[in-house]
Amino acid sequence: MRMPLSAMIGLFFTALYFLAAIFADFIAPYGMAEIVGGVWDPISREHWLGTDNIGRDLLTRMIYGGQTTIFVATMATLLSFSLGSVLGFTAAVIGGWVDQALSRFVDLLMSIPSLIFALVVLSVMPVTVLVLVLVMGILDSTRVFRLSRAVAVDITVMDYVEAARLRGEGNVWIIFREILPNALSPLVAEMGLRFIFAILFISTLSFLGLGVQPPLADWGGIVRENREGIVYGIPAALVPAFAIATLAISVNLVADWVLTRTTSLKGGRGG
Amino acid sequence: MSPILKLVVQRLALGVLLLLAASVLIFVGTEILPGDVASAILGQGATEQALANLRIELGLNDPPVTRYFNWLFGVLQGDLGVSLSNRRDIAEAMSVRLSNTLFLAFWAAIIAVPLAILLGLVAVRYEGRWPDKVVSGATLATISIPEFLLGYIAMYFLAVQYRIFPSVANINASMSLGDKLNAIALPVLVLVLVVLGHMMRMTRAAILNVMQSAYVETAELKGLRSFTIIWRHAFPNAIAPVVNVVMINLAYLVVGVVVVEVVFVYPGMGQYLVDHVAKRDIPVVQACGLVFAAVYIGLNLVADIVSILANPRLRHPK
Amino acid sequence: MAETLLEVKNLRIEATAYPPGEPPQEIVIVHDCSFTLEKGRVLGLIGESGAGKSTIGLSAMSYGRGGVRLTGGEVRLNGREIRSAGPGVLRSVRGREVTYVAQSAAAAFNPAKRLMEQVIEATLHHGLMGRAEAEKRAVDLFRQLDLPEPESFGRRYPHQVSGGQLQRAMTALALCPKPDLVVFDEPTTALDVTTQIDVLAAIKRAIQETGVAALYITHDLAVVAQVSDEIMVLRHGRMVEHGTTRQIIEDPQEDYTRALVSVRSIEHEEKASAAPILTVEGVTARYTGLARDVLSEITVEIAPGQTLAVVGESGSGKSTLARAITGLLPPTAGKISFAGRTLTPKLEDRPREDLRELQMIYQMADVAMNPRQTVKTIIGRPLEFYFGLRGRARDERIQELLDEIELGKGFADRYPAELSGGQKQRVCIARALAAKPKLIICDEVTSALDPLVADGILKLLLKLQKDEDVAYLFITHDLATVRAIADSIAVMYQGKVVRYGPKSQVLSPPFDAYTDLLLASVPEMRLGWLEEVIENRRMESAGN
Amino acid sequence: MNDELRYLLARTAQGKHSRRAFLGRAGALGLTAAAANSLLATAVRAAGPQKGGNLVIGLVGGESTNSLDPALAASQVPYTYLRTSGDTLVNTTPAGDIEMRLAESIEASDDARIWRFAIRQGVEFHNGKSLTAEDVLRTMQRHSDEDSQSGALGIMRDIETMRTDGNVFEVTLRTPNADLPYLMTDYHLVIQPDGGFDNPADGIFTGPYKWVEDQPGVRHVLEKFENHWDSSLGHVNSVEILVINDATARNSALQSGQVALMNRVEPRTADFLARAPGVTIHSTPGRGHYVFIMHCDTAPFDNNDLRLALKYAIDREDMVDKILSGYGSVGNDMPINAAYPLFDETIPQREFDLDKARFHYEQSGHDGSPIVLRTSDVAFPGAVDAAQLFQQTAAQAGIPIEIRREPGDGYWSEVWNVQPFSASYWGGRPVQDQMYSTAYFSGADWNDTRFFNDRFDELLLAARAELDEVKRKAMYSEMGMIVRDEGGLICPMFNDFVDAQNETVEGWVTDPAGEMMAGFAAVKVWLNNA
Repeated sequence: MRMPLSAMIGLFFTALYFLAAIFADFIAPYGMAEIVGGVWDPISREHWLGTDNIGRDLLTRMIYGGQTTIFVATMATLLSFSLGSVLGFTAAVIGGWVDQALSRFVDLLMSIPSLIFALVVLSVMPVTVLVLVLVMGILDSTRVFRLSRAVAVDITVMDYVEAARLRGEGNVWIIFREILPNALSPLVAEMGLRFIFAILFISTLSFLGLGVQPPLADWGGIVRENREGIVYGIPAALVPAFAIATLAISVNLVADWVLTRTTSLKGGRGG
Repeated sequence: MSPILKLVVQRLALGVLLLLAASVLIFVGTEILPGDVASAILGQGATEQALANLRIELGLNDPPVTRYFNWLFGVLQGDLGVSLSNRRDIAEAMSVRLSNTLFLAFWAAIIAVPLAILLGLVAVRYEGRWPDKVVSGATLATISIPEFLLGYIAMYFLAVQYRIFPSVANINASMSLGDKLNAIALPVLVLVLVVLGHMMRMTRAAILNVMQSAYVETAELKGLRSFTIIWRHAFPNAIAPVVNVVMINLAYLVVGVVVVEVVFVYPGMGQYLVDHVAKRDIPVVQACGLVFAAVYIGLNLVADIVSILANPRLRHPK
Repeated sequence: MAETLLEVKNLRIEATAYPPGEPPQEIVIVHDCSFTLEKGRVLGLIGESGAGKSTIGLSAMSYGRGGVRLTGGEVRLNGREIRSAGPGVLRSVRGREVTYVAQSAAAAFNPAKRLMEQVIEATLHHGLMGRAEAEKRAVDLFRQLDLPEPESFGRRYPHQVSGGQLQRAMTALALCPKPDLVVFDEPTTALDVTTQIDVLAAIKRAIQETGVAALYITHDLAVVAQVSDEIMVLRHGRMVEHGTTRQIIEDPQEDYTRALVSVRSIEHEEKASAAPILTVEGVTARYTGLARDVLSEITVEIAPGQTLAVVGESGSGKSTLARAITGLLPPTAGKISFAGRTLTPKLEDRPREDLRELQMIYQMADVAMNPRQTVKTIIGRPLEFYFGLRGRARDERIQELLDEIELGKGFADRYPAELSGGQKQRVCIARALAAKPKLIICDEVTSALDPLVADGILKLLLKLQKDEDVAYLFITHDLATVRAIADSIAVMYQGKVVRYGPKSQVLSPPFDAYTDLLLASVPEMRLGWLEEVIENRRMESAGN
Repeated sequence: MNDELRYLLARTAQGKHSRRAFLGRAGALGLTAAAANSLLATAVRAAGPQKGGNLVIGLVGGESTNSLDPALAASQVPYTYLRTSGDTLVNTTPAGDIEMRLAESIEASDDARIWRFAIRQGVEFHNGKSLTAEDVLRTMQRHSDEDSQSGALGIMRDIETMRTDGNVFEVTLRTPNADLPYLMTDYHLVIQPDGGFDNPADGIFTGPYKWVEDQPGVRHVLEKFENHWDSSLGHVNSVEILVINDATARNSALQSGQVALMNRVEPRTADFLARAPGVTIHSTPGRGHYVFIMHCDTAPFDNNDLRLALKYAIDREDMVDKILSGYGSVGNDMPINAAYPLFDETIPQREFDLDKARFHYEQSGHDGSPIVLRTSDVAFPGAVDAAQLFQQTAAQAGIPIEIRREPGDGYWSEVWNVQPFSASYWGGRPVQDQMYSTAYFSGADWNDTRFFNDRFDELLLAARAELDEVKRKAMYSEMGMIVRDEGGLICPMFNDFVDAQNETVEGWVTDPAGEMMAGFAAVKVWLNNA
């Protein structure tokens, strides 16, 4: 099967943003917080995307902003996955009251809307990258928990898991060696989606003024800093918003592709 | 008791239990919020004396357990208490906000849900062909674009440039239904776009999943038309997951619209809660939290019960 | 000469395969297949799994399942070419001229709709009858197919009727629009042997009475011999032999056909009884939340190096017995002794030595192996786990085991998906052997395999028993298998052992009623067997 | 002026002709837009206010926690609605003079300790009750009671006793204060029946508009109070205040005609907004200033060299450009500017001087560890951006500043006046004395720079009792210099109030006392399309 065009486009932009984020220090034309122009200078040879609300180079801000946004989203996603999947698998494998307790607790957490939860927590805690990652990761881990538990419940009834139990294997082996490798592909696809939600979530938080510390940039924060310009077509407000959208779409396209690939690996239906 | 009734009662009991647990969580969570209500209320211009006076008056010194039970019994009697910051009856003030939120959610849902399902069916019918790709691509875009951007774009074109709809979605009791609908057109549009994608994609996935079933093949081998197969054979069996995703999105329409409320200045619950969080107005935060939790738990309950009712095995036991 | 209904010429069918770790490939699954079917005749299509029989059957409806495409040749139905016809034509053919009976009626009926609605749907859709007329025909068919309460049967939902009834309802669904041709795709394979016979008889009668032509697809030659006029033998997508049923059964021309006809060539001498290695005494068990016992007072024993076959239909409790012995379902009463020790009821409490000496092999080798582990890991893990073998010592032992199960060197690094069904089951056997067990519980280990492959597995098991002196608790529903390998037999029915003893004793009259029924229901590969059995039963019930 | 123009002008001024059409026609007749506008404004004022209509105002600064209790008012929306529905004893005119409102006349004792306010007769409350001196007394008592939570408690501190004498309300001060009438203009001090002791939030006042609907944080509706004592105010029939906290939404609402007036135009968007048809921007230089405050008694800010280093390391011009987009003026590290009476223009302006900054930084001997500056967007609009500009310029002088953005919630309780270095905002006061005594006097309630200077305190008390304006001005000048050179205040800029209106609004007058014509926009403007 050839890679479809949509996946290629998705992969291209995802790779572009990630590479830009990783090599930000090398490719950014100016310093992250360096003030090099006037307020909202238009696009020019010196400033390919113009300048922002206090005269910093927008391209530079975008590159560093992508770094922060992607870093926070990646870390939050990783945290939510490590936490959510291990707990979800544990609940499924051990079952009984452990499963009940964990599942009900997750139900409870999920019954409080995550944005509101984050708003309350972040409005009273000093916002650092660590706090952001923790809050987002923990909130999102509830959803990962549900998915991994569901996937693991399907896997635990498989004969090979029973075979491992009959052999006398402990839960750690069962979780990490029997279940995890088989739960990976739905989890990877879900990881793409959770990553997008993390991107949108951090952007929304930043937009509401609860993002990272200045002068650090992140895309949602750049939108916020420049948002008065949004309806006047100022690039500093629009470019980061479109970057968020394109990154989310790209990752989505890649995740879709991973998903179809993994389902077709199963060979689909047919005799 | 018939098994189905038993299941429903079980779910209801579980929901109530969950709500109770949520109330404890909310209460404890808000109690540990740092910060001082009094100074938050009075702002920059308050003197020490005024702050101390206010603290005593608000009774911030009672033990938390007593306060929890007082609060819970009050809630059970429909008394949500009085706002610390402006001494208004919370139930009264919140009911206006809640009804606004529900009004907005209702109109967004009434457009988004059937549209999402219809588009989902169309996407399944033309799976892999251009209508599927167009619908999937467009909904993908709406999912991926941050809400505030959607909001501002809509505002720029439809309110500022072409002046079709008002940019500020301010509604009040004295407006006619038509005026109200005109006022909320933009937030409804944005919310529809936001939830449409998710619902449509999940509907599509759920139906495609059912399309793998042998009975769909049976239907196909009866010579039925594709749309008939989807509508008559696939969709009825995809109701449970579809209802589930619809409920999640309805919950979102009620509890997750802070951003849209901020952008369009809509007097809903989200804005109300955010204002009161800022003022450390704990009774209001608790009441809102409880209402949100109740909405979420309630809608999930509905999804659960619909899934039970949609299951022919439970509906028609052997 | 009779009128030609279906004419298939040089049919070529392709599909896309997705081998793991490799780029997708186009593969041809049916090569150059040609045959004709006259009106009112029944053609049996037989072959192993993967032979392309279902695919050819469905090509009569110009339908390719999954990614399957009919890429060449002609399919003429009633003189009209349908292989390359457009969707409109196909819709008018399907459900009207040709109908389909699926292998699993339980899956092929929409769980959300009443049976009647589904049975008459095609008839109404094609405008062949009015609703009242269609319903009346459906009721007639229900009656003809011996369904209970035919008048009200259609008002039930699929889950409210039994598997055998559902399969007959599916036949009614196929016959309702008065088609010219019905494709039966393994219609009785999923049923218990005692149920299969009734369904088979009902189908046969319905075909005869309606005069419809049929393609009857199955892997079981004995079954197809009962219903078809002609048989076509397929292998690897190619036609091996095509002839009348009598000719194929009695005078097969090709080696492959001969092998099929003469399968079950294993003879096994019953061993003398000895001091048991496993004793099950009065074991009773139930699932939590269930009101009745699924096992009641089971008492059996197995001698070292011998095989106890536990036989029964689905739901008789034979697999539950295995779960009770392994400790997955702790019994509520009774005692299990193994190698002189009393086994604790719960798995978690058992010492590692007990776990090692008691191994298990499953029916579905596919799901009994972790698809993400290589054969080496799968077989190597017990070696590590029980014996602490590492590195070279482990690899050597793995190779020994692979040799024992007659797989070559290259297999150690393969994943389960890269193995055939028989190979998978062999790896499972090797995994069990790796623990050097005293007893292996074999749960329907051959039922998912094609007969020839199953034979190979049975032979291997017998050889290993001889070499390793391991005892088997062999769970199966297939009496032929029981005959082939058992030393003693326990017949189970509704959670009880209804007959138990050495093989020779159990399989000799006088029989109890259930064993009798069971033995009589096993299809025999001769013409007219079905009629005989039906006749016998009729007489018996008349006699009572 | 030709006849056509004169005719059009008259018609337009009377509201019978569209304003935009007039401007178009005037352009065709050779007038510049600015000339045409000012011509029209004059003509309109001459034609006199037009009555009627519903005025919709979009304001930032309202929360759902707002109350109608004047004591609790703190933000812009309550400020505006109290000005619209209530009356104070006196007021300031746009020129800064005292104007009589509910007080008909004021008498002061020679030492400026005893003040007598004669209460206007025939004034009616919205509930029909007549205003008495007793109501005034009770109102003042409620705000000055030590148990009260009033935002005006601080300015009532100096009152020793209060009493009524017939229709006279008499105040005796602990120390003389020539500026007492200015204190009485505070918007918290609107008069309520019986001082509002029964129900402080019932919305009963004496102002030109009475309450119809109060939805805090959303919408406030008021209608004309026909029995208001001053017929020169209150031209529109009803006033509707929409709370629109989002700047973009506020701009859009004005541009799309949903509101006719708005406050707090984001300076950066002012030019864009001004280009929209019919929109006029009103920029009012005021006394409000955006500041960074250091605690003079806390290390490392207890070192005046470090304070000076930081003062020199800030580029004020650039900040006015970038944070205020020019809608403001540079500050001089003291809280006073030309908008105050008795301001000394000769005090030299502090310049951006990296060399001096470097010099003082070295003198201070600071160990080079980052200096933590706490900020938040609630400190002042653009405070986070301003902090970043400050960080950049300071870095050029080798001074490391670390910005810490604090949650907006709780900023005023946990950061401002608590942390040693933070961003803040001062709204300004009517007179210098009040400004200094509120925040720079050693014993001030809000001495947020922890500034303790004996000479300064001495001057402040002396100036308060000094009735000779020349001497007073000299004292204020010296005080300003002390704060500028020794204080903990870094004041980079004074902001303008930037409001905007569309073409339907007439009668706008700039008032430096506050935004929205010092809160009186709703009672003073009229609509030309009524």
